[in-house]
Amino acid sequence: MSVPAAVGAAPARPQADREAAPWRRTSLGTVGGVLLLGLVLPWLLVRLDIGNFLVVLLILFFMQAVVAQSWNLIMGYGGIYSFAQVALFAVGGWTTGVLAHSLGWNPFASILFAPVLATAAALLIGLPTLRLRGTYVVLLTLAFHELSRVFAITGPRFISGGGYGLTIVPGFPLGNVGNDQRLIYLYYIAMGIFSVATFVIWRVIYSPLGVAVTALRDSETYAVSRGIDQFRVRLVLFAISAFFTGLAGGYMTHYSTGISTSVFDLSRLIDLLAMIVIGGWGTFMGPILGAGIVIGLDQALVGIGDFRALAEGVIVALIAVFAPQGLWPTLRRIYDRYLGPEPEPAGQAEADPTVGGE
Amino acid sequence: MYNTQLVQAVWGGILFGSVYGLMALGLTLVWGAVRLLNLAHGAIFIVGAYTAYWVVSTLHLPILAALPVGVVVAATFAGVMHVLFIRPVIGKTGFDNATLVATIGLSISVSAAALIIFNPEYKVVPPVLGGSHNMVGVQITNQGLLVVATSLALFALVYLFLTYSRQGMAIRAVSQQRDAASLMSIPVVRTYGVVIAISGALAGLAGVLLSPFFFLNPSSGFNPMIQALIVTIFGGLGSVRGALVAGFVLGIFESFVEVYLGVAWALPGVFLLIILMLIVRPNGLFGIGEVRRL
Amino acid sequence: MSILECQQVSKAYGGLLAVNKLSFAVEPGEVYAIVGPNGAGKTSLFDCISGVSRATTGVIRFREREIQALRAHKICQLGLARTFQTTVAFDTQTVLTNVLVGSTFGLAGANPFLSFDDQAVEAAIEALALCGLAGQQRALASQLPVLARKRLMLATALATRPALLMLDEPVGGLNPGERLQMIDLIRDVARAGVTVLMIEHVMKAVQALADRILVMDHGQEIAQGPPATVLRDPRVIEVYLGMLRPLGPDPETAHA
Amino acid sequence: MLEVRALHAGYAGSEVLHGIDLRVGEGEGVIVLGPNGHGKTTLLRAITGLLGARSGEVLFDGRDITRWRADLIAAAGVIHIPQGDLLFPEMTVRENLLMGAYHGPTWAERKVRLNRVYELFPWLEQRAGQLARTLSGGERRMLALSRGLMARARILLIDEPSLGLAPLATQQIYDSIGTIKKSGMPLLLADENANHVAGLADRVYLLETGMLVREGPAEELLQDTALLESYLG
Repeated sequence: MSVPAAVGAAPARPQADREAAPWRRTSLGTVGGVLLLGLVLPWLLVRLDIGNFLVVLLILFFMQAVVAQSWNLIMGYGGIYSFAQVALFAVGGWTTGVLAHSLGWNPFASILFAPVLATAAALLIGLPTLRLRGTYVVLLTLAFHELSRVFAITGPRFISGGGYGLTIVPGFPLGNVGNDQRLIYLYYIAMGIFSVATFVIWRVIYSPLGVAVTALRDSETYAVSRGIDQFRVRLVLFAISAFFTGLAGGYMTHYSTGISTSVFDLSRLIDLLAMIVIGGWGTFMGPILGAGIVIGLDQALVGIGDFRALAEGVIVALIAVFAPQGLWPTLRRIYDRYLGPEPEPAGQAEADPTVGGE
Repeated sequence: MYNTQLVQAVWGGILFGSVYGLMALGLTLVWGAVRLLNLAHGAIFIVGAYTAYWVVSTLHLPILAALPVGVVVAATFAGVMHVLFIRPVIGKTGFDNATLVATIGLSISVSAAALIIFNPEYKVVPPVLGGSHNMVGVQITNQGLLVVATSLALFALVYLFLTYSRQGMAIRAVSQQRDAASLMSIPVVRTYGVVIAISGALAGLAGVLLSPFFFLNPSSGFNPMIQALIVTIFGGLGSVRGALVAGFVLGIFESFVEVYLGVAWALPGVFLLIILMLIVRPNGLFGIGEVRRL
Repeated sequence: MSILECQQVSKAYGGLLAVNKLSFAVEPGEVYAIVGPNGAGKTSLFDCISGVSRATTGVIRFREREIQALRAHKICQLGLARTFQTTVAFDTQTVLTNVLVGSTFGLAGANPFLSFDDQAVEAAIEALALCGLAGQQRALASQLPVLARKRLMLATALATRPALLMLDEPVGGLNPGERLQMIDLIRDVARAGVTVLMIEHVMKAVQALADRILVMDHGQEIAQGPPATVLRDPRVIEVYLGMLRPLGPDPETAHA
Repeated sequence: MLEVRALHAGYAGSEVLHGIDLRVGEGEGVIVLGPNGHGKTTLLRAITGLLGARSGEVLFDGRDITRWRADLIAAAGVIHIPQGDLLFPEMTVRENLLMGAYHGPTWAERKVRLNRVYELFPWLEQRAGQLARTLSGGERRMLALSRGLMARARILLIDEPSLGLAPLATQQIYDSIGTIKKSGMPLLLADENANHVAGLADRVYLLETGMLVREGPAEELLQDTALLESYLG
C-alpha cells in the first residue's frame, strides 16, 4: 500500500540531492594514485640509509590504523563504549601464535584463524553488551580485557609461555631473501591488510548498515521504530570490527615473531584512543590521520622517554574536552572559518518557497 | 584445621569487602550526583598513596601526619580535574564521551608521572597501625581492623551527610533535578566540584590505608579502579547503600574463591560473577537502571 | 474487519496502571483520535502498540495478526509507523538520510546492507515531497526549526509506506498558522488511504480531522464514538472539557 | 520592581520570543495569557536565568540581571515555580520544602518558614515523610508552590498553575495563589486558562507567537470573551 503522489501535483519530479545522500562516489583516480604510491614507496625508501626504519614505521602505521579504524567503527559510529579492542587484538595474536608455535602450522595458514577467533570472541561478549547501556558496556568490556590478560599471564604453559607471552613464534616464510627484500614483502602484506580493511570499513560506513548504526547512536528508540533491528546491525558491526582487529593482531605476532603480555598495558589503550580522538571521533579519515599523527609524534618525542605517555595522556584529555569532534576536524573548521577561501553559498536551509507561506 | 580456612575466608571477606566499599564509595557518589564515570578514580587513589609515601620517606614524618596530607592532596587533584576537564563540558551533549576519554587520559598521565618521579620499583607505605593478632591460625592485622572500621564509619558519615546536612541535600537535589536546584539558589556547578573533591578525598584516604596491603607501583591504580567500578555497578549505579552491600558480597565471594579455589581464580572469578550479573540483572542490586539517584 | 484491535490492554509501571484494560478498534481508512488530559496513559498505549514497550496484559491485533509480543522493528515492517510526542530526529544526519532510514528499513523483508536500492530512494523522495521538505534535503536535522522537524518525523514514517500511521500530538507546540498547515498535511495523508490513529488534546485539530474519538482518563475509556456525540457526553465534559471552556457564557457546542 | 525590555530568546535553531516588553510593579499581580507553545514558559525561563536571553534586558529593582546565573537570580528573591513542578522525586516532601530555603540567610530560619507553610497547607505536614514522586498531580503542584514560599521571595513567577489538573485541584491552586496575592506579594503568572485568574490580576498581557499583542487592566480584558474565545482556541 504505497502512498501515491496523486496528492497535489508535485511541480517537477524532485530528485535525490547528491550532496545530502549517505552514499559517496570517490574518484578512482585518487584511490588508484594512492595505491600506486604505496606499491612503489618501499623500493624508493629502501635506497635511503634510514629507509628501512621508515618502512618499519609504515608497517606499524598500517596495523595501528586498522585497529584504530575498527575501534572507531564501534565507538565513534556506533556510540558503543567498548574497551575490548586490545583484547580482541590479543586473541588474534595468540590464536595464530599458538597454532604456528605449538602446532607447527604455516603462519600463512594459521593467520587466517586469527580474525575468525577474534570475531567469535567479539560475538561472545557482544551478545550481553547489546542489552546494556553506556557504563555497563565499559565495565563488561574492561572485565573481558582483564580476564584475557589474567588468562594470558597465568594460563596453561603453551599459552602463557611462562607469563610473558609467546616469544618464539615463526615469522612469515618468505623464502631466503635478503633483509631488504624480506622487509618489502612484509610491507606489502601489511599494506594489503590495511587496504582491504579500509575499503570494507569505507563501504560499511557509506551504506545502509552505516546509516543504521549512526541512527541507533542518535536515537535508538526512533531508529528501532523505523524498522532497524538493533541486535543484528550491532552484531554485524562487532564482527567486522573484530575481524580486522584480530587480523592485525595475527600479522603483528608473526611480524615481530612473538606477542608479549605487555600488549594489554594501558599505554596501548591510550595510543589507540589518542589516534581516534586526535584524528576525529566518528569520522572515516579520523583514525587513519590520527594513526599517522600519533606515530609521528611518538617518534619525535621518543627522546623524552616516559614523558611521552604523560604528555599524551594530558593531550588526549584536553582534546576530548575542548575539541570533541577531534583535533583535525576542529583545526579544519577554524581554517575554513577564518583563513580559508570564501565559503560557497549557504545550503538551502531557508524555507522552501514551493511549500507556501511559512 | 578445618575452621582456620573458614575463619580466613570470612576475615578475608570482611577485609576485602571494606576495601572494595571504601574504593567504590567515592565512585558511587560522583556517579549518583554528577552522572560522571570517573575512570581517574584509580589514579587519585595512587596520588593519595604516593603523597603519603613521599611525606613519610622524604619528610620523615610519621604516617599519621602523612595520612591527612595524602587525603588533602588527592582532594585538591580531584578539584583541579573538575575545574579543567569536567566543568567546561557540564550540560553539553558530548559530556559522557568527553569525560570518559579525559579521565582515561588523566589516569595514564598520573601513572606516567609516578613512573618518572618515583621510578618503577615497588614502594612500601607504612601501615597506620602496626601489629596483628592470631586467631585460630589466621593473622588479623590491626591495619586490617582499622580499614574495616574506617570503611564502615565513612559509609555512615557519607549517609548522614547526604541525608541531613544542607550541602548533602543540595547534592541530592542537583542530582535529581538540575534546573529546579538552580531555582532554589543552589550553585549547581560548584556543588559538582564539592562532590568530586569529596570523592577525591575518599579515594586518597583509600590509597593511604590500602597501600600497605600491596606494593605501591605506578600502575597499582588500575586494579582498585576496576574493583570500584564492579562494586558500584553491582550495587546499582549511584546507590550508596548498594555500594556498601555489594562491596561485602563481592569481598566475601572473592575471599572464599581465593581460600578454597586458589588465588589465581580470585580475579577471574569476580569478573565471571560480574558478567553473569550484568546479563541477569543489568541494573545492579539496588539500582533501577541508569536513572538511579543517591 | 478492523485494521487495529486492542482487547483488554493494560500497562503497569511499578504499581501505577498507566493503561487499564482498554479495548477499542480502528477501521481501515478512518481517522481515529484519542484525547484525554495529560497523564491519562495515551502515550503509554502508543508505546505498547508500537512495540517500544510491552503491554502488561491484553491482546493487540494489527491486520489480524497479534503484535503485542513483537519487537518494534518487526511491527514497523508490518506497516505500522508512529511519530513521537517529543520531535525526535537523527540529528547528525541530513534530511534525506533521515527519510532514507524509513524507506530502507521500514518494509518487511528489507535487509539491505551494502547498497540503497532505487525504490527506497524513490519512496524517500516521495515522502519528502508530500511533507514539503524536498528542497531541504541537504540540511542537518539538528538545524531545522520545530515545524520542519515535525514534518521530517512524519516523512520518515510515511517513507516506510505504512498502512496505519500513529501520530503522537502532531500539532503540539505549534502556533495557529503552523497548526493549520499540519492539519492539512494530515488530511492529505488520510485522503491518500492511510489509516490514522492520533493522540491530541488540541480540540480544534481533533474536530477538524477525527471520524471517531476515544476519550481516556487515568488509563481507562470514558467515552467513544463520533465527535458530535462524544463532545456532548456529560462525563467527558466534566472530566476533560471543563478545563478548557473559555470564560463567560458557554458557547452552544459545549451545552448538552 | 521587575522590568523586561525588548527580550529576544529561543532554543537551538528557532527564536521563540521576538522582543518582549513587560513590567511588574510593587505588590502588583500581572498575568501573561497565551495558548500552549507561544513562549510563556520561555519568557519565565529567560527572566530567571534558566535560558540565556539572545538580546534585550531584564531589570530587577533597577539592577540588570539578564546575564546572571539562575541561582544568583533566585538568591536575589526572584522565585520561579516552574511548569511541571520539577520537584526532587526521590526526596521527601519535607526535604523538598527545605531546599526552598537553601539560600544562606534563609536557611537559618528554615524551621520558622516550614511551620508557616504547614499552617497554610496542613496536609503537607502529614505527608512530610513521603517521597515527592508518590504525590498526586494536585499535591505535587501545591508542594511546588509551597517550596517557592519557603524562600525569601520578593516576587513570585508561577508557570501554568493548572496545567493538566482535574478541576477540583485547579480550584485549590488558584485559591492558595489568591491568599498569597492578598499578602501583597508581587506576582507574574503565565497561564493558558483565563477563567480562574479574575481575582488575581491587576494587569493582563496577551501573548501570541512570542509577541505581546495586548496589554491592559484585568477587568477590561478579562470580560472581553469574544477576544479570549478566538484567542485561546
